[in-house]
Amino acid sequence: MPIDAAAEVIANHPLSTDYNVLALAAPAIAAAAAPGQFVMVKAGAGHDPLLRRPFSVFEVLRDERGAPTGISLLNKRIGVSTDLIYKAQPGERIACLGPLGRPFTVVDSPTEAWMVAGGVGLAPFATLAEALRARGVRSTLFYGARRAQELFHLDFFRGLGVELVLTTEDGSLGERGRVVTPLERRLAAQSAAAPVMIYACGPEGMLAAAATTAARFDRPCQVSVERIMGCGLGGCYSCVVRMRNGHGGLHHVRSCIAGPVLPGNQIVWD
Amino acid sequence: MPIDAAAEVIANHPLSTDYNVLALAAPAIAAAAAPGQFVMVKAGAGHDPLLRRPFSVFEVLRDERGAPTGISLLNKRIGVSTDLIYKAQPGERIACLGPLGRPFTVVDSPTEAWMVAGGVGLAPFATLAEALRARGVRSTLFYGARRAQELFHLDFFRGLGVELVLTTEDGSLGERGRVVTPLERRLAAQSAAAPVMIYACGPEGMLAAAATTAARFDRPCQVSVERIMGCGLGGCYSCVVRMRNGHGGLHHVRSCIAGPVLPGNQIVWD
Amino acid sequence: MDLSVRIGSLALKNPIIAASGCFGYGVEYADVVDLESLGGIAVKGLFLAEREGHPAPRIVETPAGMLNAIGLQGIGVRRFIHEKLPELRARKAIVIVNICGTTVDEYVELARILSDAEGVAALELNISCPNIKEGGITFGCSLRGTFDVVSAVRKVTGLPILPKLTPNVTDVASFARAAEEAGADAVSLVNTFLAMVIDVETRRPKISNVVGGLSGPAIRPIAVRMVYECRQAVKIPIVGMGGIANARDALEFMIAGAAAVQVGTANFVDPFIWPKLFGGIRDYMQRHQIARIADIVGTVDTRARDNEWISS
Amino acid sequence: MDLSVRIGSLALKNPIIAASGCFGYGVEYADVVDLESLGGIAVKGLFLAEREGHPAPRIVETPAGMLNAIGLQGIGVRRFIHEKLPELRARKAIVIVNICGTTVDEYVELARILSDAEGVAALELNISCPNIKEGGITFGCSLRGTFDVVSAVRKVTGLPILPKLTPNVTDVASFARAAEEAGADAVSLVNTFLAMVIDVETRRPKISNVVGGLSGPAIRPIAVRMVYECRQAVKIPIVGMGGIANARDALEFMIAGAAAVQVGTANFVDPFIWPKLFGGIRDYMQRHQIARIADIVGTVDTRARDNEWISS
Ligand SMILES: Cc1cc2nc3c(=O)[nH]c(=O)nc-3n(C[C@H](O)[C@H](O)[C@H](O)COP(=O)(O)OP(=O)(O)OC[C@H]3O[C@@H](n4cnc5c(N)ncnc54)[C@H](O)[C@@H]3O)c2cc1C
Ligand SMILES: Cc1cc2nc3c(=O)[nH]c(=O)nc-3n(C[C@H](O)[C@H](O)[C@H](O)COP(=O)(O)OP(=O)(O)OC[C@H]3O[C@@H](n4cnc5c(N)ncnc54)[C@H](O)[C@@H]3O)c2cc1C
Ligand SMILES: Cc1cc2nc3c(=O)[nH]c(=O)nc-3n(C[C@H](O)[C@H](O)[C@H](O)COP(=O)(O)O)c2cc1C
Ligand SMILES: Cc1cc2nc3c(=O)[nH]c(=O)nc-3n(C[C@H](O)[C@H](O)[C@H](O)COP(=O)(O)O)c2cc1C
Ligand code: FES
Ligand code: FES
Repeated sequence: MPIDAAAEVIANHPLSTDYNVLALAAPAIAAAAAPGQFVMVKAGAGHDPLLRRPFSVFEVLRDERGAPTGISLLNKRIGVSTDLIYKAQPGERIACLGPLGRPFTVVDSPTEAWMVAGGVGLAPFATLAEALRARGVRSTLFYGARRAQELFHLDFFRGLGVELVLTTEDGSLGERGRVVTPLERRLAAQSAAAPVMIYACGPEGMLAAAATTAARFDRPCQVSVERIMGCGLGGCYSCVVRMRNGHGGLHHVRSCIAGPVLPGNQIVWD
Repeated sequence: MPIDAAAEVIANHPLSTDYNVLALAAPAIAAAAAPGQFVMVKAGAGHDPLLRRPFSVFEVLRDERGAPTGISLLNKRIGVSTDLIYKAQPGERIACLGPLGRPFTVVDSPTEAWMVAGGVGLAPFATLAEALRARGVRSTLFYGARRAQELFHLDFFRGLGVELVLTTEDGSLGERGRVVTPLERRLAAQSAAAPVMIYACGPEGMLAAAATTAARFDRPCQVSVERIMGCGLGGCYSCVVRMRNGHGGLHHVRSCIAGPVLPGNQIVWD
Repeated sequence: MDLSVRIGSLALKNPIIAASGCFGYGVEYADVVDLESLGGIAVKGLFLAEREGHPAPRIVETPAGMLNAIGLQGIGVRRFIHEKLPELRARKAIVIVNICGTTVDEYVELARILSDAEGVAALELNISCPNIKEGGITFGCSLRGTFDVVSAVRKVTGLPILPKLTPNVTDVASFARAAEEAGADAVSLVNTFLAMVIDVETRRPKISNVVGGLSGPAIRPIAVRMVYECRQAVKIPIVGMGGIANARDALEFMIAGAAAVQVGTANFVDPFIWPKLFGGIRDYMQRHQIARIADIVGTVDTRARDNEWISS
Repeated sequence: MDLSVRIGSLALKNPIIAASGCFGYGVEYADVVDLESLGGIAVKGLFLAEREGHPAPRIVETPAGMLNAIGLQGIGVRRFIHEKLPELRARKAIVIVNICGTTVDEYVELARILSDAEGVAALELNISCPNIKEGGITFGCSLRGTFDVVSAVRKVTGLPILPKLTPNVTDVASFARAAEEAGADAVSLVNTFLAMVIDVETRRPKISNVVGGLSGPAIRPIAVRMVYECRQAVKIPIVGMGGIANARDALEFMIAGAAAVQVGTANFVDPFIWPKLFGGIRDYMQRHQIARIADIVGTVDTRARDNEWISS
């Protein structure tokens, strides 16, 4: 059962002129959230903006004793709500409904985990990396952004023992180009017998490329899709993804309840 | 020519759970404002609320050398915009258009000035009292509110040598009842030969009573009317007041440009 | 305090109904709200057959509103009866089934099937969906079409029937009258307004279906006016909706003439809105010493204040 | 960059016109904006006679919109010509006179009088004001009425005529067609939506006239859809409006099919909006390498993305 918290803003850390991390006091949501789940956030009072927006749970915040106290969001401003979240002040209250959606299925050792993140698609991987670490799963993060200054929280992942493979579009850090290129190279190099689970989150084009590449090498791939969501609870049917069923038929599934994490090989990419 | 300032909030002084004084940096508006003029304020970003709201210029703020730096608003929260103004934080910017409207006509000595204020209708009288003081006009403020805690800035007026006649509805300070009662008593006591100008601002019922009483004693009365205003510039025709013209005819005048200060004896009270 | 209302033969424990298409099949919300506490649930519009609807993007936010073109994705009436109705029944929900066809016969067939199902309280005839090519709104935009669908369904069912009217017409009251004459128990209004949003950067529509239906607070003043007009035109009850976001808005529709109301878009913004609505209505009744909420229906006081006059 | 557009024989230096009733007689804004810089000014609706309009309250804010029932208070056409037109002329404003009558003859008489006046660029026929009892919208809600007013005015004037259409109809495109057939040079749309707001505490309407006209961003998606529909239906230019609040919105209407646009409610929110609109359009043209703004009119790309499909 999701909780609607009038979450107090605890802190707002700007990361760049576009990105920030917003810490929210929401213990019940924090306690229930699994890696890959999201919250529906209502930015601003009144009717402008009107609808909530979906955000991945980025970090689960904890007190000294390890008890969950809240969550943070990794926010990239692209419009009205993300702009308000970028500017939110400590003390403000923001309605936050969650946790919602189907989380990642966390693999066990000896399966390796390869996470593929594009831009703000990094968000669900902080908690996933922690869960993988807890299970002793060997993990790699393929992480691409526009430029070096937009590759965030690298030390956090390093601290968890996650191997980092970085790319930037301008070549300012890591390999120049798209993040799926090193993924593909690594897949080609990997023995087919060694089990690997691929997790992907990022722009649609990147997801399609990651899922297609994984399928080509016969690897399972869990992708976290991004659709415009009206409700987050299965009520509006706005967030559909076109998928293949077993018999070659196509159907629309609601990514807010059947996802956001979906099997990459069943999605029909446009 | 009115100025539209993206005025920074300098300070927000709460006076009660309903009232506050908001100080705004707006030197050009401050320099041009005359007593009784107003500004159109856009609270909040976006379309909720959509329209600006009219507010009297309460104080003209000045630097050490006396140069105007901004204005303050005396705000009473009754709805969405006044609520946002109540909660505004220093550093925020609020669009503020003004100064607008026809100001009070300031009398000269030996005419006495009697100001009649109901509740937040006090707002235009701070600057008027200063202007009267500068001209050496003997001034009295008849000021009524619901209770003692809602009679504000009394020391300010005392400091300008203004005589105070206070009323509260609950009798907690001054006379119990409506502010027009002592006004009427004072008019009855005053010699008909001694010139008096009455200024009134407050709820419609109080304005009607003040204007009618003044007329009964053959005294001029400048009332500042309050209408819902769409534009403040004469463009929308929303703010009309029904008035009598010289020949017994009735017409609708736009209180934003013909007023807000209007001759009380020409207004048709409903 | 008595919150109960009647819509013809249908007795509701309170006047707040979840609007069709905005509350899934009801079961999606069983975790969030006690389904039995609602006046009723109008489930997502059903066709005879399953439908996949339009491709994403299907919605876009607009000023104080949203545009949608879901295209009536749905599981079809038979799967609904087998997969959803039992749970709704078990949870004691008052189920209003919203049905949609492309021909009069399809509406009749749907009504027949649903009349035999256990746990259906009423049928809402969706003759006003702007998002499909045939049927639906074409009936709702023609007086004859409205009359035909309603009278044909009337012949085959004893369930209360509520045609749902479109606001995309010149004179909505005449449609309420046609529905009344054809034997409707009540009318629901309004469905969404046909509308469009273009992305100026790409010069393409923001939703895949090009046009869609506008809902939310933006449309409320128009919807209230339409309820008010229909209240003058017909004797049957009116179920009002369009942009209700709090108890005040619900009361506004009732005072304008609605015997009950539906809440759609606001449930997306706040799925915990339902108890807040009940509470707000109770507060209002207390403040105004109203014992029965049904007593406020249609009580708007429109005595003319001397309206137009000419200067002399 | 070329911002000029044509509305039939009327050449405008840019596509941004101040909407009728939202800019007074123009002269009120001479301090705030250079009147000559505007594409045009549609002045407040004029009758033959002076009118005092409705009592206050005349407006109420609604979600992302406003409701008004001014009741066409105005100084009448003769005082307009003597008291306002000379100043407008002196300031080189392009003046579009919005006229309103209760009979066809009154429109004809107004058109005659204004055709003889110096400094009138075009006539906008207001057959869509929802706030007066006779005339106005009754013509606008009838195809016959629309045709009759337009063709009668056509006979007596050489000025460009723009009937202003109401959105309160089922099929706005048919009204555009009727106007075109009757000889209109262009159509303006939309006027306001008939709407109502009730104060639930007093159970009285919030504005004195009970119902009024809804304008502002709330209605924009509906207005854009109507412009798009009319663009398919007629060859004459369309002047689009309804909720434009920035350059993006203006461009949206043009891409949907408007040759020029009007801005009403947004001028109340920000009377300094005009240079911002011009600047925003210029930025867009630069960004998209568009040399002539007229080239974007009606260029919305609605190629179907495979729309409806059924699961197999
Ligand atoms: C499950 C899920 C998890 C998400 N997690 C995060 C996260 O952790 N951090 C983060 O910054 N963002 C995340 N997003 C994306 C985020 O929801 C959107 O950026 C946000 O809704 C934009 O809102 P806005 O009001 O700022 O933009 P708007 O003003 O609504 O829109 C601005 C522009 O962006 C487009 N747009 C709006 N929403 C989306 C969308 N969902 N996908 C693509 N384009 C869109 C609009 O069409 C418009 O052109 C997630 C989305 C989903 C579905
Ligand atoms: C010339 C002028 C000067 C003013 N000066 C001040 C001032 O110095 N300080 C101050 O606090 N207020 C002042 N007011 C009143 C102020 O403009 C309103 O309180 C404000 O517009 C309310 O906005 P809102 O968004 O908070 O209320 P809304 O949410 O818009 O409305 C709340 C309720 O109040 C009613 N209402 C809204 N505006 C008015 C109004 N103008 N008169 C009566 N009822 C209204 C509405 O109908 C509604 O029922 C002045 C008004 C005028 C015309
Ligand atoms: C996403 C969405 C889907 C809808 N689907 C249906 C539907 O299937 N059948 C129907 O009659 N109305 C449907 N509607 C219309 C609503 O039931 C309601 O009439 C309309 O949204 C206005 O109410 P609101 O402003 O409270 O949402 C839908 C509305 C939305 C927003
Ligand atoms: C206060 C007000 C007065 C109006 N008066 C007129 C009028 O006299 N004649 C007319 O044709 N339209 C009138 N309109 C309609 C506007 O010209 C315009 O069609 C409508 O407001 C939609 O545009 P907007 O959303 O930009 O305001 C008026 C609108 C408002 C808000
Ligand atoms: S977001 Fe509403 S159904 Fe998925
Ligand atoms: S407020 Fe618009 S004319 Fe006075």
